[in-house]
Amino acid sequence: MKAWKVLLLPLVLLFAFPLNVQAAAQDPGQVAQAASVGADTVWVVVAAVLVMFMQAGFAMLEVGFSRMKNVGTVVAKVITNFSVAALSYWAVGFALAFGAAATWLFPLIGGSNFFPTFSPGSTLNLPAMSGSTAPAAAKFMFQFVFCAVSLAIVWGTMLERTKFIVYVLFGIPFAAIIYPLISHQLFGGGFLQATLGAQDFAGSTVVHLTGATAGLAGLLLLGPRLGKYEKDHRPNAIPGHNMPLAQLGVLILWFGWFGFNPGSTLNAVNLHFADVVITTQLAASAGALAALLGIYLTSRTLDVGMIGNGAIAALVAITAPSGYVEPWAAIVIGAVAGTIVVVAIPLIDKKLDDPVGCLSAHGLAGIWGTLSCGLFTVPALAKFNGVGEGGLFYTGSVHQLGAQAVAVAGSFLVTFGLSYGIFWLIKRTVGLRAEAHDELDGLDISEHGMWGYPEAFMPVPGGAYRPAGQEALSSRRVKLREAERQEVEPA
Amino acid sequence: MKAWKVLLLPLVLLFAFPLNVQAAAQDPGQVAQAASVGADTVWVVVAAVLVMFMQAGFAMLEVGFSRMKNVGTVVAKVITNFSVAALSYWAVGFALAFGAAATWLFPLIGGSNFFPTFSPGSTLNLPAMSGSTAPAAAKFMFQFVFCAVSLAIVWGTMLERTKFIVYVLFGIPFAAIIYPLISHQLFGGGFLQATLGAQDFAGSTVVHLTGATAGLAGLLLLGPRLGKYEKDHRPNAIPGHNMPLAQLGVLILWFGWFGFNPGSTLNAVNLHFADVVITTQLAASAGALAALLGIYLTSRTLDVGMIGNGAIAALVAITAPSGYVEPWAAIVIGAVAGTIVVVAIPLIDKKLDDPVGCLSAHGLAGIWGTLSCGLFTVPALAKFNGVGEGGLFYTGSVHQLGAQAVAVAGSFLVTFGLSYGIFWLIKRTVGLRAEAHDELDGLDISEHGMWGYPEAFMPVPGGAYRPAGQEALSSRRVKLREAERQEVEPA
Amino acid sequence: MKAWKVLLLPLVLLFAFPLNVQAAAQDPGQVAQAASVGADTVWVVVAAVLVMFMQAGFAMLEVGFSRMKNVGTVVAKVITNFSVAALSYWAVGFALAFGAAATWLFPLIGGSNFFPTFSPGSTLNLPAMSGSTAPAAAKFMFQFVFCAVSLAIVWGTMLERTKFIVYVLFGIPFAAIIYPLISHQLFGGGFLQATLGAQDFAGSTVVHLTGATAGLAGLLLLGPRLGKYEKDHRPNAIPGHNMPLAQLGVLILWFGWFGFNPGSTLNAVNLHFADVVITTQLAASAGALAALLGIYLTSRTLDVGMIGNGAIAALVAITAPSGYVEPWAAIVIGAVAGTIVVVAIPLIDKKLDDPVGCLSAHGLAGIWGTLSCGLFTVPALAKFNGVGEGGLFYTGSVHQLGAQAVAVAGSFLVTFGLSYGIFWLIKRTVGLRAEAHDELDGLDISEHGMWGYPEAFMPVPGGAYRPAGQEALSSRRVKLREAERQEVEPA
Amino acid sequence: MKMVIAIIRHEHLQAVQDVLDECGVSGVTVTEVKGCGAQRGYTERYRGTSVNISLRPRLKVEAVMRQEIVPVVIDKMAAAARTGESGEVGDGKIFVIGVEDAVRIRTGEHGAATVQHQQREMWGH
Amino acid sequence: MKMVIAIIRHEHLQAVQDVLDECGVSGVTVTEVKGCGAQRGYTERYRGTSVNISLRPRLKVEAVMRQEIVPVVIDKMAAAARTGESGEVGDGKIFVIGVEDAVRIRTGEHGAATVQHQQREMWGH
Amino acid sequence: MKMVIAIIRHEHLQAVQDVLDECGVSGVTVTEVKGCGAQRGYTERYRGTSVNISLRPRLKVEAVMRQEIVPVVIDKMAAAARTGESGEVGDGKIFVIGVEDAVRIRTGEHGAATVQHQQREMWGH
Ligand SMILES: Nc1ncnc2c1ncn2[C@@H]1O[C@H](COP(=O)(O)OP(=O)(O)O)[C@@H](O)[C@H]1O
Ligand SMILES: Nc1ncnc2c1ncn2[C@@H]1O[C@H](COP(=O)(O)OP(=O)(O)O)[C@@H](O)[C@H]1O
Ligand SMILES: Nc1ncnc2c1ncn2[C@@H]1O[C@H](COP(=O)(O)OP(=O)(O)O)[C@@H](O)[C@H]1O
Repeated sequence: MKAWKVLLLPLVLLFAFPLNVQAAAQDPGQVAQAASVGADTVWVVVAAVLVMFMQAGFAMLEVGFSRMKNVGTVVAKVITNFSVAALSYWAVGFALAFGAAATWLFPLIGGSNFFPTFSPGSTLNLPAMSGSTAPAAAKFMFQFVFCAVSLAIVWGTMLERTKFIVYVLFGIPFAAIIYPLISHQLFGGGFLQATLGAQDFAGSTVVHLTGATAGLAGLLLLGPRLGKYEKDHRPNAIPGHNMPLAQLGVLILWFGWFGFNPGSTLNAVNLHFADVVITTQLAASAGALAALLGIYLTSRTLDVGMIGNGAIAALVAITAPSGYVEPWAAIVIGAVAGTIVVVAIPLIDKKLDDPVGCLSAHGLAGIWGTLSCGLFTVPALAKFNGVGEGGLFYTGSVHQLGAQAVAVAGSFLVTFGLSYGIFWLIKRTVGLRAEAHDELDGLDISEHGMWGYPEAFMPVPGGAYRPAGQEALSSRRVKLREAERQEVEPA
Repeated sequence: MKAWKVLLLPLVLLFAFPLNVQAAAQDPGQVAQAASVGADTVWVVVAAVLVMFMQAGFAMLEVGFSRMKNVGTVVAKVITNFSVAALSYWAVGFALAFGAAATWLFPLIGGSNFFPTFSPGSTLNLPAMSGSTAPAAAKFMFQFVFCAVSLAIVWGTMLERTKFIVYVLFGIPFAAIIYPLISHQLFGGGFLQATLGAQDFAGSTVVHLTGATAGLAGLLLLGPRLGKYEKDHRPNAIPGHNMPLAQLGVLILWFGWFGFNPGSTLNAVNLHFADVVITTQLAASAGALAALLGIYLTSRTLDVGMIGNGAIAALVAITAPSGYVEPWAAIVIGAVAGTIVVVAIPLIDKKLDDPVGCLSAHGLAGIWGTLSCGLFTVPALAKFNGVGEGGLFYTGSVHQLGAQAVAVAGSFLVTFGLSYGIFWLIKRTVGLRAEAHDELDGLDISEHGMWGYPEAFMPVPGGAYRPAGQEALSSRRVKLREAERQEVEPA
Repeated sequence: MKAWKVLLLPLVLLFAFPLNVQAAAQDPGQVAQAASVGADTVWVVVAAVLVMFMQAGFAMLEVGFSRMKNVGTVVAKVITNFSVAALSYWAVGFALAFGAAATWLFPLIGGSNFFPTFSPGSTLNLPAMSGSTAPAAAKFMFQFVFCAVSLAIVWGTMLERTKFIVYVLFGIPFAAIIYPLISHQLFGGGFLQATLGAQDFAGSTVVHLTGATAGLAGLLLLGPRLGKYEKDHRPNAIPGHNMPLAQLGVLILWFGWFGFNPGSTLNAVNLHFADVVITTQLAASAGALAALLGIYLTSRTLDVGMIGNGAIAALVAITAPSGYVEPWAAIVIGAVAGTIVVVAIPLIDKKLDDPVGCLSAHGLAGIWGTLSCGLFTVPALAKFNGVGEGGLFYTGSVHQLGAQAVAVAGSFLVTFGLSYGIFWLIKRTVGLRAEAHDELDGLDISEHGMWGYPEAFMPVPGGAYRPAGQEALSSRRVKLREAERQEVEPA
Repeated sequence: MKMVIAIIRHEHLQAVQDVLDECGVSGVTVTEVKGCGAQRGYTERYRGTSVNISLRPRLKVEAVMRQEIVPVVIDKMAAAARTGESGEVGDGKIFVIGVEDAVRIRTGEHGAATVQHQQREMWGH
Repeated sequence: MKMVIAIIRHEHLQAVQDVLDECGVSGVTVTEVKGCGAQRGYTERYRGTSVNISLRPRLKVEAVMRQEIVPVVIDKMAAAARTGESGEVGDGKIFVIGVEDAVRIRTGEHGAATVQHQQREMWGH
Repeated sequence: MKMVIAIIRHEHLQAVQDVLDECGVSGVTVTEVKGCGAQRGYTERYRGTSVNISLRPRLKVEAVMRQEIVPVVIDKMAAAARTGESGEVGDGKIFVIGVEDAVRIRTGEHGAATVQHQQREMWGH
């Protein structure tokens, strides 16, 4: 019976261990409290994991909107950026966004819990999230995946011509400083949220506008893809190579958004998250349909990409008001966002080469969504969430709308300034843009050593049935790549 | 310390707000009750979100089973339909399915809560779901995503030749009326469920048979794809272009089904959902293996699509009995479903052009699954779920089997009649079918303005290195599409 | 009002049913306990479902790393194996791994609960999991999906040349016996866990090393793909055909890993799972970046596949220590794992043809991860989890490291021996390897009757516009396949 | 020998192959191509920006055959590849070019014998 | 008639098509090909193992035209397909082969008239 | 000059390229094609419905070279592309057609000099 006892020992220890909230399971109040915290934590963790999966959504969306010669670099970028963001946000970003700080500093920035360590049930001093019972580890994960989404958005404008190193060089300061700054303002108890009362339930501004603004800064310094504009500045359409993957991306993002918005309650037992699910769904649906109708009316085609862009734009727009508005308002907000992309994408395309439509779907829709709180916020929900007041349509006052406008403008300016500066530095030093001939050959083969779809570009290797007696000559064929573009044949 | 206090204010409000179930957090009973409701709600919402993701599964499945020239339209359709369903079901469908109604009317249809609004923790008068503690918003979302799945199933029979507008024109009445009618009967407390005692745990009939029946009605009016049948009526196989995406679709659906069936408990704390997970998994596994064995025995190939169809058919079949049967029965049910598709798909293919095998995998398997409750339902589980009685193998009585047969027949007839009528109207007015030359060219380029895989059909654009001094002549090449098929060159 | 009452009946029954934990909902203690169990169960089920989805991740990863001619067989294999594993594990495997047994036998193997049946809230006699309040059904599902992951890993080494029947023939004993044996040792209360105190939180050894070891055994008997090695033994690179799908696979796996590691707490209310989320994320990030840096330094390319391999290797490595270590240690563990793959993949490639890098990413990284517990385990967490002691860096003792090494060596030897024996038997009887000309043609067309991407290999069928008066001659063209390689034209 | 190169619509491939088969041509090589002829380009819109699509997917069918049968084959092929009775713009072209030698790789033999069925009856014709 | 076969870089396709259009050639057939010429192969690395890539993606442009215009067309095409002023290795080759007959499938008519625009003005030129 | 067109199995490409390289041919253009020859079609089943697959994937290798070397090259190519010692049905065909002119796009120069290595030694041969 010895092994048996040894086996039971852990279980005994499990119940005895002080951190274990089931420890004093005898007292109903404690059990109830632990169950309540457990339910909250399950929700926050599941929501964070859903948001994490949005990385796959961005990957597929961007892959689908790229050309076949550039697909490998897109997925490599997504994984690299997600990783860079995790380490940077853990080391520094989380502390700046949600840490505590002296009273004079806190409206600007937080500053505790750098390189945080977690243990079962541990809470850290996270003033702005103290209303949630979930442990610090769950909160950290939830906030980190938001940061990673914001960083993923940046690159939508810069696909198919950016040097790979730029992703790392910009990703670090973005996740460590820029995003945390904005996040602190509207999620972390900074000036805009706490003093001004600006509402941004899940980050139309914090996450989406911030990402798109950085993308705009990068795009301005980077320029369009080769061949995008004719000599007379007429834009050429450069269709993405794979609509099924792009729309798989849209559906993955939509799926993830049910972590993004409803998870932002950081709470399950107050049940508010269920309402947020509904506003999110209705807005997205209205956005997709508005974009479908809009693109049909303006160009007589049922553009596949635009339907997806409409859904994304509506999801971006509903992000800020999702916890503040009623279903009918969600539909209006979504429909307007869907209309925005139909109008904005072709207009922007005349001047700026934004392959996935990020400036419209995340930038303009993010602005609209943030402002829409000022119109549609239900006073009771403002009170419930404890931020700001009701919107114009309920209160007749433009007060909240003003606060929203200030939040948008402030976030835009800070993000744009910092991002432009960093991209400018990168441009001056290592450079932003791949060589022209590498861009023409495609970044997969030129930066990553192999196409993302090798069989589309070379006869499939393997399977040689070499006739007996014939020497392998192929090793003689190898020439170093460096010599490749040199003059090689004498006249 | 001002900003700090402002920051804390929301938290105070949070605890003070009357809707907040943590409000009187002092009382253990209330905390416990709130935690219990919280756990239930987390489960219902997570399950709904998993079911939502099945849209991506259907998209990939249908993309994989289409030809390359028609992939964009498939994904556009999925997103459009999902959106149409959301607005229609919110406006009307939910009220008809789950709303309250006068006693004489309720066995037929519900009728309250049109255009519902939700607030934190709000419950609505939803008689048939009053056994679940989850708030109305969670229940709405869960029921809506079921409706969306049913609508997604409809089109499996009609791929690659349907006019896009048809998706919208049929989607609205389907989500607003047809599906809610059937759903009310078996989920919403209508005659079949409440009076007859027919069992359909998660919708083999409500969701799958309904979808497939509407698809049959549409298919009969639409006809086969060009080239599907030879003059002598011999069918040509038209293989789907992408088995990896099709099977990714199968795996996403399988994943989503763990929301679909186990979520139908609408309850976490009674723990029944965990059992449903097991029946679902075992049935699906048995179905895939039965289909694999069956197709090998009948055609000596290990058909990739058929393995997936077998898994889907088994998942469809176990949907009705998943909460009523034991593991061994789940295996039997799944294996029979897998066998059904192997036999039925080639037979149906001789007469009806059903590209994804929807009539077999959702229709016949849905019928089988619903009937199987009459054979395998465990009496104790019938009692636990409060619907009907035990099945033939336990009770020796065919009573339940009869109830199941009535439910199947009634649902089929109502759905078929209404769907046929609506498709007939659409055919007479705007038409169901794309032009023959558009079908040959592919719907992507003809209805959506661009191929879903542009680089498979045209040399990749972009990257022009125009030698200096050479004028852009290309604008001269543009001719309007309308003139395209006219005689243009004089002899 | 009759139908109405009938409708309410189920609800009454629901509350009356003895298994229903809400039954005596009046008592706060019971409500609290039920809520707590509900929260735990929701978490375990959700985690299991996330792990289930890893099948899609493996499918996409392996598809992406295969050539276009072999993609259908990969997805067919994944679904088949997942199904085979479910039935085998349900019938036998679970009982061997987690069932009870006599004292003398239990250190070796469990032996109760074959063909288990579940009812709402039922617990079975599962000694090693009695610390978790989740019902037996949830535990079964969680343990089964682990088994399925392990089986999925096996085939990474054997892609593109294995006969399909082998997947079934090896899958059954693997899921029924081999995996359960190892699982019992480290998860199920066997000798290594209970007596030796070896730590393996979520299965670096149990799941990953076991899978990779079986894969090694198979590979040794199978040999490399045709054309992989030149006459002079120089390896040819055979690039996978689709990096976007491969990396979608990586992201799906990463997503699923948040069920894999954090779910292994089998508990939500002790809140430890939230910490495990963080170690998992940080390690994976460090691994991807280390691999990126490593491959750049060694080969001057930013290899797309290697970044993914790095992330996977780090996830594998953190699996064992995820519940035992602090964030900083997770980063170190991940970074080392990322470095391991960079070094090991090209080395192994010189001798062994492992298309997805499974031996490195699951085998070597699994070993490293298991050993790393002996270095980095925090003593308090060892105590919390009730297994083993703190690691070298905290305790200065190599005791735990020794236990870890014994666990690795023992698991490897047992798995290798059994797997080699079974593969050897298969090789001697039905054969392991497809015919050479089938391998050259691709397994899709030769074993499955149709390419996975038909349009890449044949002009797209369908859409014939046969001019009137012309007979269908095509039926005359059909010749049986068997005759195909015979001499057919007279000189 | 001559090589007959036909640019056709996908939906006529089977009919064209049947013609070749009937005429005793030993084999055929088919390539996915993009072409434009009299039908020129047309303008589509991708996310609201116009895009000129000047090339459309076609199949190129190449068959080498003995000179004698060429006139018959190309007329039959043209009939088989025509859309409807009177044809449509975009139906394609057939070109004939000279072939100086042909080798059957399997045996190494040269000449016109390699490009025709010698005993068509074997194939069930 | 002659068939002019040009192997070019993707980015020069539009310019080459414009040349053909300007010269009144009735159509063009484009194929995705892989080629190597003077630029030979180079070595890349896939997951640390070296791989020799000897072929690179190119487009093959085939156009059948009347003999008279061939010299002009090929010089213009070469200019249009050249990278920069002085060309780069890998810019490609143009080959000319004889065509003995051409058929317009739509009408069944034969001969050189089928391979040129007869009224180019119609097309807005 | 002649254009040698070989239809081969994928697995023999490297050997065929080696032959061309050895013989001093300046370049090669490879196309993915589908073909049928003596091996005709065979019947497969897709979800239980039979489907006749008459075409199988092959590579088309085109190389333009000076007339003198053609006989040597095609025999060597045939040997390199043969499966095993005695060949198998489906090994493919080689065709030879005349080429009237060749242009190197980079320089604009014409003629046979453009299609051969002039200093093969440079390439390590
Ligand atoms: N001069 C040509 N050279 C090469 N290919 C051509 C030429 N003319 C037409 N083609 C090919 O034939 C196809 C159909 O030609 P088209 O001119 O549309 O037929 P039609 O003469 O009946 O209008 C084109 O897509 C192109 O691929
Ligand atoms: N002798 C040849 N036969 C067939 N194709 C050739 C030949 N030489 C070159 N090519 C094609 O032309 C393309 C470019 O040729 P290349 O030799 O690189 O140009 P350049 O002579 O300017 O260096 C190659 O990729 C190949 O497809
Ligand atoms: N007459 C032909 N014209 C064009 N291509 C041909 C011809 N005959 C054969 N081919 C090509 O050659 C390939 C192999 O030919 P096949 O007849 O199978 O070789 P074998 O003569 O050794 O049996 C075919 O797939 C086809 O692409």
